[in-house]
Amino acid sequence: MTPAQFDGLMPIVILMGIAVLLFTGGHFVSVLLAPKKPSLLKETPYECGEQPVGSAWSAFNVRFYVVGLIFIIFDVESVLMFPVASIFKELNEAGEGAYALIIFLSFISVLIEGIAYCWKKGDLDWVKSFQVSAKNNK
Amino acid sequence: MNQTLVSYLSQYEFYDVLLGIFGKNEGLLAFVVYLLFAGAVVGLCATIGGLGTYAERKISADIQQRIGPNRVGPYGILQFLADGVKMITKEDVMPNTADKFLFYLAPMLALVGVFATLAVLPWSSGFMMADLNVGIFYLIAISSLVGVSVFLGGYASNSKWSMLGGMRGASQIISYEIPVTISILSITLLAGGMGFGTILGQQLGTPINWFIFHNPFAFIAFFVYFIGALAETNRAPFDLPEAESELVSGYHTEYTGMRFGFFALAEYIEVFVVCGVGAALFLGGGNLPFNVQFDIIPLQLFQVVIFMTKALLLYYVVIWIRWTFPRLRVDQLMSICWKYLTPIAIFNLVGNAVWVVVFNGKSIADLVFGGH
Amino acid sequence: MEYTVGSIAPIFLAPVIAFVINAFLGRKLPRQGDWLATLSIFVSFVFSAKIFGDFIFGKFATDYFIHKTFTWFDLSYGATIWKVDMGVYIDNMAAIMLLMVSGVAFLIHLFSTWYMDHDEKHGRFFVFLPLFTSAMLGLVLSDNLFSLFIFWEIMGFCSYSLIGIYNKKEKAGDASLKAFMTTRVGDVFLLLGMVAIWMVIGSVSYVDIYAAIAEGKFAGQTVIGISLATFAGLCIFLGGMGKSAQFPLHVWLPDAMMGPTPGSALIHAATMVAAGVYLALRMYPLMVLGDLTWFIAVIGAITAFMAATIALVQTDIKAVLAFSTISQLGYMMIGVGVGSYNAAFMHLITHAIFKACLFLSAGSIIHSIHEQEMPKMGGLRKYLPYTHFAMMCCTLAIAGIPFFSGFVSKDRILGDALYFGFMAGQSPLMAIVPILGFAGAGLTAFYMFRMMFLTFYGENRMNDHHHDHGHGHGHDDHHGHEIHHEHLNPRQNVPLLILSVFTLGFWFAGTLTGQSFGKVFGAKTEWFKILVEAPKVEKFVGHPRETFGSTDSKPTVELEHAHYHHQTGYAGPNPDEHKIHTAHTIGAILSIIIAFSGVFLAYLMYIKKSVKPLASTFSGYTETLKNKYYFDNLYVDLIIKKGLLGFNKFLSWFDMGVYDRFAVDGWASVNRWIFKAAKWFDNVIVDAIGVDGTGVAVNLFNLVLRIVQSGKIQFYFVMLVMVLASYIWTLNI
Amino acid sequence: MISLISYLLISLVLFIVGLVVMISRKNIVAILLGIELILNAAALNFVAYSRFVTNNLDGHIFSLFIIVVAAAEAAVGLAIVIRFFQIKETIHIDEATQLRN
Amino acid sequence: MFVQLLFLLSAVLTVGCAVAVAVTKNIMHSCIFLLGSLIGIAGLYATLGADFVAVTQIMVYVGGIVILMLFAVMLTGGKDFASRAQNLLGLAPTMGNKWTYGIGLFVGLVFLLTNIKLLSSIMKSYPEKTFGNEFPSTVSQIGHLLVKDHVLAFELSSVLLLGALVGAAIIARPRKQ
Repeated sequence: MTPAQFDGLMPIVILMGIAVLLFTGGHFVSVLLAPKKPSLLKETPYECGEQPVGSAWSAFNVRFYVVGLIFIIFDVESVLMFPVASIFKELNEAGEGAYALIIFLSFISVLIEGIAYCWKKGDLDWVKSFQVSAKNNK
Repeated sequence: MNQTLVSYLSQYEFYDVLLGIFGKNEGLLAFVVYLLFAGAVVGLCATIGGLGTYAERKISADIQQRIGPNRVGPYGILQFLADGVKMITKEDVMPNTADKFLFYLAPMLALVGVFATLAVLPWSSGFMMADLNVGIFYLIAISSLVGVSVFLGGYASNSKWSMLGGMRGASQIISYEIPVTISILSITLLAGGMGFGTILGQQLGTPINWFIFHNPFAFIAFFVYFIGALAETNRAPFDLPEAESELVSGYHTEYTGMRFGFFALAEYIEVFVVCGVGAALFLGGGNLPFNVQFDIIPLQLFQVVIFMTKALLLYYVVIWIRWTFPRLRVDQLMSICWKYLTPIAIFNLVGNAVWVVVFNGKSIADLVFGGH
Repeated sequence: MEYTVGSIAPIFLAPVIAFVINAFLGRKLPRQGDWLATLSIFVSFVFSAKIFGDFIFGKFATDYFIHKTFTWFDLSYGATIWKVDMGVYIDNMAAIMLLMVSGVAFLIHLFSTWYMDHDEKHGRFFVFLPLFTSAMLGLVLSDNLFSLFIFWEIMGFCSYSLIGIYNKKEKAGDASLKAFMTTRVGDVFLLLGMVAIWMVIGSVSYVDIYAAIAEGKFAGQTVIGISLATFAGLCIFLGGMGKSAQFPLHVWLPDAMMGPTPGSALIHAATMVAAGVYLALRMYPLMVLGDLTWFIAVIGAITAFMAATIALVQTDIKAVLAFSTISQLGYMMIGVGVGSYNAAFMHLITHAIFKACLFLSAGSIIHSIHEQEMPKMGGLRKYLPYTHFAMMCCTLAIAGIPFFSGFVSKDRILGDALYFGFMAGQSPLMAIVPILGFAGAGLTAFYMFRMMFLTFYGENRMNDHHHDHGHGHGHDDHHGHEIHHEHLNPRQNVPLLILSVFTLGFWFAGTLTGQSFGKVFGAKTEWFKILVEAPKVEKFVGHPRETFGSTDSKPTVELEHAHYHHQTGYAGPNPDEHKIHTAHTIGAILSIIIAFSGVFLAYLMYIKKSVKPLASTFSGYTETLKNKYYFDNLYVDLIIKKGLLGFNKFLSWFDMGVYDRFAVDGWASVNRWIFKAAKWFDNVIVDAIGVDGTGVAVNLFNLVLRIVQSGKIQFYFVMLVMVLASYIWTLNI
Repeated sequence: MISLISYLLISLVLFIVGLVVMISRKNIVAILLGIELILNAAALNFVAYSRFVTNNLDGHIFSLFIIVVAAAEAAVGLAIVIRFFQIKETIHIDEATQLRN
Repeated sequence: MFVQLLFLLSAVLTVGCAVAVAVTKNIMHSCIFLLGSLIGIAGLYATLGADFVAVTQIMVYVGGIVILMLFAVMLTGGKDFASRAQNLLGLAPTMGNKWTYGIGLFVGLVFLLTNIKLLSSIMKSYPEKTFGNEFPSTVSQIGHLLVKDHVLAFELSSVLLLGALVGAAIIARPRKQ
């Protein structure tokens, strides 16, 4: 990349800037135009008409975290696979297809191992772990 | 970086004229060109997003044998403008227990994440703002901002419904990112690059050269991608984060007025973007169905039309699915992602890799008709 | 000779492969894969033997070495070199060491297949044993401190795992933790020394360090006010002290006997504990440059003597062997310190062989009779004839009886120590090195024969005690009287017998006597002396590197006789030649006399029973010894904030320790008087005066410890940054 | 205008801020945030050096692996935090002073 | 010109958000500022021509780590959140006080001085280089490096991630009583 070629990154910044401007602009317009008549009832979180009890910011089920955990591992693995996948064809044309395939498959096999483990241990079953944790909470 | 909008335009004479007007300041001209084009794209997308709401109502009405919006403008087509005006003039209510900072920030993050993806969307072979080397990868990455914004929207409201919706939404979005990413990985592998230019360059010509018909695995990969994309954009039947019957309205229960509008806008644009990406990756994007030796601006516009047609067809399918299929349960949602889509996607990836090595990168069409 | 890495790599890789297979599939293999581990070590042995043959039997010159490197990472910039090369470095010493390690490891694996049979931890044992062996072989092969450190830590981990292999026993867990933590103290210093060297010369490769020494790159470099060579040498030696169980850090080795006996034989007797000595030998030029040799000698002497005294009163057969190991390691360190380079290395080898054999014999006994307390043995000679034979050979060797290997090596060390202490113009205080050395030698003969006599001779006492066991192996249902006569079992006895053959001195000395007459091998008779010598650092200046994959084709030169020299190990006439000769003669005579008198005393006490065992005479002192000089208590108490008591005991030991070399020689009356004086000193002076002062000191120390050991992680962050910053500021990078 | 030193200074600031966060915060999650900042500072240095000094892409590889390790570290670290919270009902770092119990 | 602008923007975003991470009282806000800082770093990578690393940064951190951290905050929020919610203006109990900040700043200062010393000595021996004019695509080069030079690290990283997955899943998994 020559410095001029960095200009290709310009649209990203411009679009992000447009997004921010649009948001603040729209917000500004709405402040100008919209009525402002606050009342306690309006400012209460909607809970189907009931008075909210306590804050919503309380400890959640660990289930969500386990999903996030599996996700991040797979995410990182796919990130590492991207450059290899990009040159896979090139390697194949250079006659190193078998080597690349072995590298690639051995990497994927570990990925499969991870999903197999989580599957076997029930981390992928939403309901089961809810039941387990419900027991846990008692 | 293979090509940018500016580098594409600079092969025409009128660009030099423009350069003269701007006093040979290439950077400034590039900025102006990008700004204009980005404005146009954003306007187009906002219109598409607005029309999306209209189309959604109209199509749902069709499916349910109703009439749908028909008061504002011919066939009610200006309904979205009326909705927009309503949103701007609506009172902006924020719960008093909310986290104000994050409450403001969440829709903005969604908007930023979605708008930033537009930078690499291939409208045509020339009209892409930036054909980054990491194009599709960049698109996946930056759109994950939406997941954060969904979570934050739910969190900042400090309402139980919102919170549940936000947690569900975030975990759904990140979960379905995996099969989508791995399907895209398959295409990267077939195309030998991540840039949209590279990917589209492999699918020139007749539909038989599209990647969806490249090999059986790619064919499956398209459906994995499409289902995953539905879930990633919180579309039905994966719209659990905003399931009305369970969670009132999910993570944007407490959002009103303009901020709700931005959430909705971001969502509709994102649906269009994933449809466009699906069209570009699997369905040949804006490629002309015939070979032409010359390149003129009208031809590019024709490509844009082709691209839009494909993307909007997919968009139609998305809406169609919404009004056809019932919503999933949370456990079904997770098991579809992790027990069906992800293994299938990995299987596709392995299959594609083996295919590339065994058949030396040739597609079925090449094998049958002896191309390349 | 044409050497490629291909003919070297299997030495290291074969056990690694066995480890991987056993670790993952061991349970599914027949016999849990023990045959695989043994086979893999045999492969290593075959390849090592080839290298050994090439190196030793004259194909290469005395200072030939194979050195192949590849760059692991390179942070050099400009003219500053900062890189780490990995590679293989084999010289004569490494070749000998390789053969010893792989050979002993093979025999121990073979023995273990018998010993660990039907043990619940059979499979796991054969996971860690090949891993350990590969790490040890890798350590010997490595050409730099960095990979040495990696293997060093792998060995530490294996040691930890094998000590704690019976993880149901709480004591085993504690012992493994203790071993790990104690050696860690040394390891930290080793790392520090390594970093210090790396900072200055930009490489931790042996050859680069040698070249830097020769070029004088260390001159003028200082760290916190002391010269860099001293600092780095000291740190590296402290690392070796941790691993080789030298004086203040020796406490882990006795506890390490909780593991299975063959594991102890391999790790805690033959190889791993010798790694510290090996490191000191490799870094010998640095030690000389840093003027640390006297320190090494003193530490070695203290260790040798102290461990020997403790071994006097131990009743557990493995404990006796453990302390004798510490003691012998002390001798090796004396050897390094007094400049007896090849004798120290020879002692490493001979000790590895006979101590492995001793441990295996002890394992054979323990496995046969399910008992390891010596007072409950006796008269086993007729039940276990082969074990008795092997163990007797080894005992003769370790005791320093002529014609056996221990005599050859230890005598040389002691001779040099004598020269070092009295004739080399060192400080008169250095006289304690030979004095403690010779005293320890006598004690060694005594306690080893005490062990032999208690175990194999006299009447069988097993039936007297069969109520209170507690030292069994978990399966103590059949006990005592059920021992059968031993038959020649290829897996039980053959390793012992093979090892016992190599306890003969002439294998190493080339002569029957270890002296300069009675040559066996003709011109190359003193092969050990010829082949093993301190590195001549000048040779390494500008030495060209060979890439890792290259074929090694240096010209092979005829063997030449190296001269046996002091302190520097460089060739050239030594003006003190005749003095050394005198010292050696005196040393030989002295050590023969001392050894035989030790044996004789043991005979009097335990066979004839004409002399009462000294334990009853010096009950107080015996108590101290039985508690191993309260070292464990000292460390434990300091750490758990009850330091006062331990410190007091430590002081009492300190007072008595000066005198206790008289304890064995029968100078009872004198000793008793002094002992009383010491006791008086202990009671009156220490308790009345010392307690207050030391109490305050200990409390202060505790205060610091309490703050440091708070467990608050953020405090650790702060400490980390501060130490890093201080390191950078003091080193003035 | 943009040179190696400017990147180094940014990474230095990041590192110091991360250090301050690590030391002064008492919330374990906040400490993990500090660690992320520090890791990023290191990764930025690698890429900057690979651009301005070594002129090859090894620095990129290094920072890729730093990101990989950071992900693994965050996953395990946060899992520990969650388990700790379930046991102790707090995520105050000073409660975490014992290896056992 | 644009590069400089992008650099400035990213640098300001990075440093500003990092400082905000340090001074914000609310852990959720800290996480979001961390997000900003990480995006800024991605921008810095982009100015260095490291497009793949930049996108990876966004992908892993924004899409993964930050969301994981937000989840973790939610999962551990209960008690501390409750006290914070009642006292929006006061210091949250776990976010440190002036003593801890004092120590932190002091250590930071020590580190700063140490680093300035190091930097000055490093900078002495480096000739300042200018931007190279050509910087070809990093993706294919990184791909080649990953399958050739760093193939062991590549494969081992998958094992590391598997280990992290298994370990963290075991730790975090809901337990049966």
